[in-house]
Amino acid sequence: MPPLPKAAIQEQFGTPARQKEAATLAMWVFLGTELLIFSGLFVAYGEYRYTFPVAFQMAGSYAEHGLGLVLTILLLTSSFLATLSVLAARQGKRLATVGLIGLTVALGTLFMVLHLAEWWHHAREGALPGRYYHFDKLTLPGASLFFTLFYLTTGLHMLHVTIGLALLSWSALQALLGRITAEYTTPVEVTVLYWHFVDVIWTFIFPLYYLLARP
Amino acid sequence: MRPSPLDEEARARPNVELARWPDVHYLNHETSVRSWLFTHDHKRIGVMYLATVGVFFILGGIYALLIRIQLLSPESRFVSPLAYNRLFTLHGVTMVWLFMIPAIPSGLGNFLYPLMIGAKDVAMPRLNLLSLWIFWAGALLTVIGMLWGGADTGWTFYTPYSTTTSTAIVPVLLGVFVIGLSTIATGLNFVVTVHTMRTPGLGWMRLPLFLWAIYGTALIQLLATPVLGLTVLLVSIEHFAGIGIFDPALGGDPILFQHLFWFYSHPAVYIMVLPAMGVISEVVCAFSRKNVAGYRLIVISTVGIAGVGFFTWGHHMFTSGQSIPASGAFGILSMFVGIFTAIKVFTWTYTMYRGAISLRAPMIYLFGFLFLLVFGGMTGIALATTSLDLHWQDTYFVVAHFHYIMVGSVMLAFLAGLHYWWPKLFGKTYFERPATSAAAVVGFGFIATFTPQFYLGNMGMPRRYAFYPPEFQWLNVASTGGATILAIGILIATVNLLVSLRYGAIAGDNPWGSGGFEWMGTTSPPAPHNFTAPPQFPAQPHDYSVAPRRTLPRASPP
Amino acid sequence: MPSSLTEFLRNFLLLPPEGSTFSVSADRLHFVVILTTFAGSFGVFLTAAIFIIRYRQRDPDQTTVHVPPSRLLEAAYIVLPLTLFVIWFFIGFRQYVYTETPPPGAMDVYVTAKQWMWKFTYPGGPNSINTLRLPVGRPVRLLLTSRDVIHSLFVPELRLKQDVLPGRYTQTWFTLRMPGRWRILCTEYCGLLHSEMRGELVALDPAEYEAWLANQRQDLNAQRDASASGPEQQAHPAPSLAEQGERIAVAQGCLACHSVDGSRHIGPTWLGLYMSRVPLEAGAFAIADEAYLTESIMEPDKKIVAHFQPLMPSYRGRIGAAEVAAIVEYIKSLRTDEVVPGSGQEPPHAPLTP
Amino acid sequence: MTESDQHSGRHVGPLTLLVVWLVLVGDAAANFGLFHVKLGSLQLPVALGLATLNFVLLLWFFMHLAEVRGTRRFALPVGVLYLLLLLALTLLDVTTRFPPARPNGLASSQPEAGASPAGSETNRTEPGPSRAP
Repeated sequence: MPPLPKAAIQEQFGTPARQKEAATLAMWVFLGTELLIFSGLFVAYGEYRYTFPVAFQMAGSYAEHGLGLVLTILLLTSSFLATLSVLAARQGKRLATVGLIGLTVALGTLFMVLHLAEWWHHAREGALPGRYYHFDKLTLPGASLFFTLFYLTTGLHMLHVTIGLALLSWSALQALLGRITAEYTTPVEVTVLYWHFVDVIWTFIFPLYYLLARP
Repeated sequence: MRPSPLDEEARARPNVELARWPDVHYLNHETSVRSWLFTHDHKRIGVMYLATVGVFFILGGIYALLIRIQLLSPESRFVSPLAYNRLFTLHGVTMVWLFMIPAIPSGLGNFLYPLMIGAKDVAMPRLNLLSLWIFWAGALLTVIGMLWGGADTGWTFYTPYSTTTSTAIVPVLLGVFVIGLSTIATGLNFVVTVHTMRTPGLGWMRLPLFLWAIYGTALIQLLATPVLGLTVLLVSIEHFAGIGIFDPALGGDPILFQHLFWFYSHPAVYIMVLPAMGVISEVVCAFSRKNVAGYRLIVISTVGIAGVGFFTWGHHMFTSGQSIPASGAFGILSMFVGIFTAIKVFTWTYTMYRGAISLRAPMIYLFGFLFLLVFGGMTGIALATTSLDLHWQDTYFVVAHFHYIMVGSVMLAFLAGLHYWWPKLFGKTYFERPATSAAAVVGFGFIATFTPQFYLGNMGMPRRYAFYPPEFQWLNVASTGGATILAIGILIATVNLLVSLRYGAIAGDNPWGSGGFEWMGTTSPPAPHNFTAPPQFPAQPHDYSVAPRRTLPRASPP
Repeated sequence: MPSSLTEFLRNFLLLPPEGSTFSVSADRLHFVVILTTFAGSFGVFLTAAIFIIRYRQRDPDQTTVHVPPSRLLEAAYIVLPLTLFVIWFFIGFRQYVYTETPPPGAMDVYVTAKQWMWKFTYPGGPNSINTLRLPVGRPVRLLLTSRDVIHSLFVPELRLKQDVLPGRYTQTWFTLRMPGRWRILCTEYCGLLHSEMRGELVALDPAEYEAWLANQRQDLNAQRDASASGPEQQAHPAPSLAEQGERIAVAQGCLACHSVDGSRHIGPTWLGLYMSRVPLEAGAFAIADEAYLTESIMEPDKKIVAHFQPLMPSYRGRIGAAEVAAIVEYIKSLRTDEVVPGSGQEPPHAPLTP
Repeated sequence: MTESDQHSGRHVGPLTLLVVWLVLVGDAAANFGLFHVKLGSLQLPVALGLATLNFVLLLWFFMHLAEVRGTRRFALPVGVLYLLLLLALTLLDVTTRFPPARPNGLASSQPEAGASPAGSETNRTEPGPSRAP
């Protein structure tokens, strides 16, 4: 086995396999925790959709359905490229790894831009959360809650996207600097796991917030 | 050196040796402030946690005494109603998030669990240090927020009061959020460490029970804390921006807040109590010199509490307007979680059977703990009996109940653990006489403080009352009297421990002759990297079929 | 349980007098549970104490053998407490369902809480602040709502409490068993003067209660006479909530669209509307209870009655909870015989008119 | 120790990933397409069902759950389980409350709920056809 990069093994670990196991386990457990951060918003969605079924469906009908599909495909594709980057890293293909992560970051950034444009569009129409709500096409009680939850959920999701982009850029840098080898891929694997999680959350945001038709 | 009786005893017994002070240990190998603040050593981090929670415990106790002084008379003007409301919020927030949640897992746990699994450190030492810093930041934010403008909502932050109050609640909520991040980091570290860092051959069913308790706690921390984090953020946003998520005027549901809050805060009780139970499992074995009766049952009940404890949160909401079927579901689930605690209590008691019990200070704390846990736990079952809760909900009965089960058991177990592991932490033994008397005074004082409150609850005195009808006065006076005794007991115990740091006898590696893994293979205080060679642990922790190696404490300075 | 024993236990546990029928049954369970608690905790404590003395350490290096408890013992200490707990749960839950489910025909009192006072509204008038007078021996349902934050109504003698929520209603009910004057306490922390938010429940003999009610209505009447300016204004009988509702309905223009004589107008008629089965669009039905009526005032577009146009504006923010309650009471009073559901049965929530 | 053999399971190759990616995109598109078909009360379950399919595919192939062993395999599913239980128990309360005890007070009871104000039937239908346009 070629020598590992400096600082790759920390002294408390006996073997690199152990260390990699610990790192990926930590990320998996952390993702379980992250999921529960979103849980409150999903529960609120469940309750308020039950309580205001008409308002929610009416409000949902003003969502950007088509854009929702585009955003979904963007994230799915970026996830696909991210997985390929892991395969490339495991085979020690440095440039392929960097390039694939770069593409992932590009798609993620496009996602953010489009998503923020959508926010801007809703905000201009007055579909703002809570007491700022003045969307005159829809005055049913409960409609403002739909948009409150929309901003909160997608906002929290966007925060995760931002963190994911930062992590991906960092691991691309690591790969570029040659700190990622076929034997030591942990940074790439772990950040890509995180990036998939962003996609996992979006998988449910898409039908809940973009696929609501008028009753 | 002339031979002392100690020397003779050490010579007479094959497994006994005189205490020695290690030349290099984790306290003296580096001494600069920087070496403490930037350490990756789990032991130093644990000690810093202990010091921090110790300070907050004393602060929280002072707030409690101020509350008790206010309640000495029905229309007391000792503090204003606003100040009183802030005071009990301060007391609750400090005790829950700054003392009870971190005390045993982050303090004692951090110090001990790598020792117990034979590891050099935790899996992610930098994250461990980061969690301590985050905890300090959160604690600072909370304390500043409380002192500067101070929230007056109680530690439960019920909406819509919390979203409309004019006091500065946002810093406190954010402080709690930040502390939550620290809790998650600690829990993550524990889980990963137990999974990946056990010394070769140390299987799951050989782990010391304290470790199992910490592991269960970590699981709860990981699954519950994020929900609290989101909820307090939502309340903060609601408070300054009015997004309507819990605001009835905008269609929001205040009961939803209660669901989310108790989804964290009920398991949070187990975050506090499970580690306490872990300490007790260790202490009862060490001072009865017995293997625990029913290791498997304790493990099952630990995991059971961690798993089922989540789904009982609605028993805090029987009177809140929650639906009847939901109350029924939460009621029956609460009964099932009660059984896990019962299993533990019976197992500990049975462990003493045919043991060799020495009545040291930790053991006296343990007896207080047993009484408080059983009485507090059974009153918990009583409170979960839906129809009875209609009378007791939000009265002093509830206050007394959760002080018994949560505060009392955590405090006594924490003190028991602190005394038991004090030699391991600092290499010194505390003074036995004052420690045992302090233990007795603390136990008695605690019962004297909170038993009158059970009666107050039966009479119908609601909690969070700055003024109260005069017929409740005599019991309130009794309770304040008890609190004074309790404070004296804690003072004696604290002074004793602190004085022993300088004047205590050198403990040696294993002054108790304990069969716990943490006493084997390390010196007291432990070496900077714990083990010089991979430790050889016995097949089971707490095996007293042969006497474990024991050191005789001796008085000479190091 | 013999009554002398229950009396002793009640005094021993410092429980207040048993003011309601529910409190009697709740106390029985209370005694059993608490006595078991005492027995359990002292049992464990004493067993431990006996073990300390019997098995005290004789040598610091004493060895012991591992004594695992037998399977039977282990099973016993799982099954026995669990059985107890589950039995308590079922008894307690039965009582809970009982006390959360008001009987039909219970007398309704509306409770409005705000920081830091209680307001009680009797459907037939009058209102009162902080004092709730109720007759002994008659089921009473409280319909509670709050105008600001969460409060909780607690009367220790009734062994009952119910949170009072803003923007929605909760309910509880009880039957008083003896006359008395008892404290009403707020038990959900509600801010600065939470501890001062106290009221009084005055349990009266039915005759006394009726006399008080009549007296109150006369007073109200007299007040209104005194304030009446027009000479043509006659002394009405008591201005019940329904009558207030009628005046509000006129003032708000409700009657421009809704008739009270059964004729079809822009909106559905109010005559016989209460508790009737209202056909909605697409073949669904709604029962026109208080909930539906209030909803239709606040959010008229939510459930449109079949063959009517969604024209009515929302009254959210234009009228308060008290006015809505009054209008609902007015609609309740517009009854025809044939629409009362459950023939031969007392209609639920009959307004309290003598 | 089984947890150490990271790659003892099957390896997922790039070709498989490509196929999975196509299925994922197709699934999302199908969800989008079905949304234009009026499914009424089936709309939510169908949409969530398709989303769950995507979730499982993402987890199993992209996140390499097929490859990992031991605890890592359970971490996220446990999170999902607790989320579902939180959701289920909260909704148990919300859907069975005394109707006026829902947000907006008396204003939001369901049509069938009026039969008895204390009624707590669980079989209330979701978005009924009975509402205003």
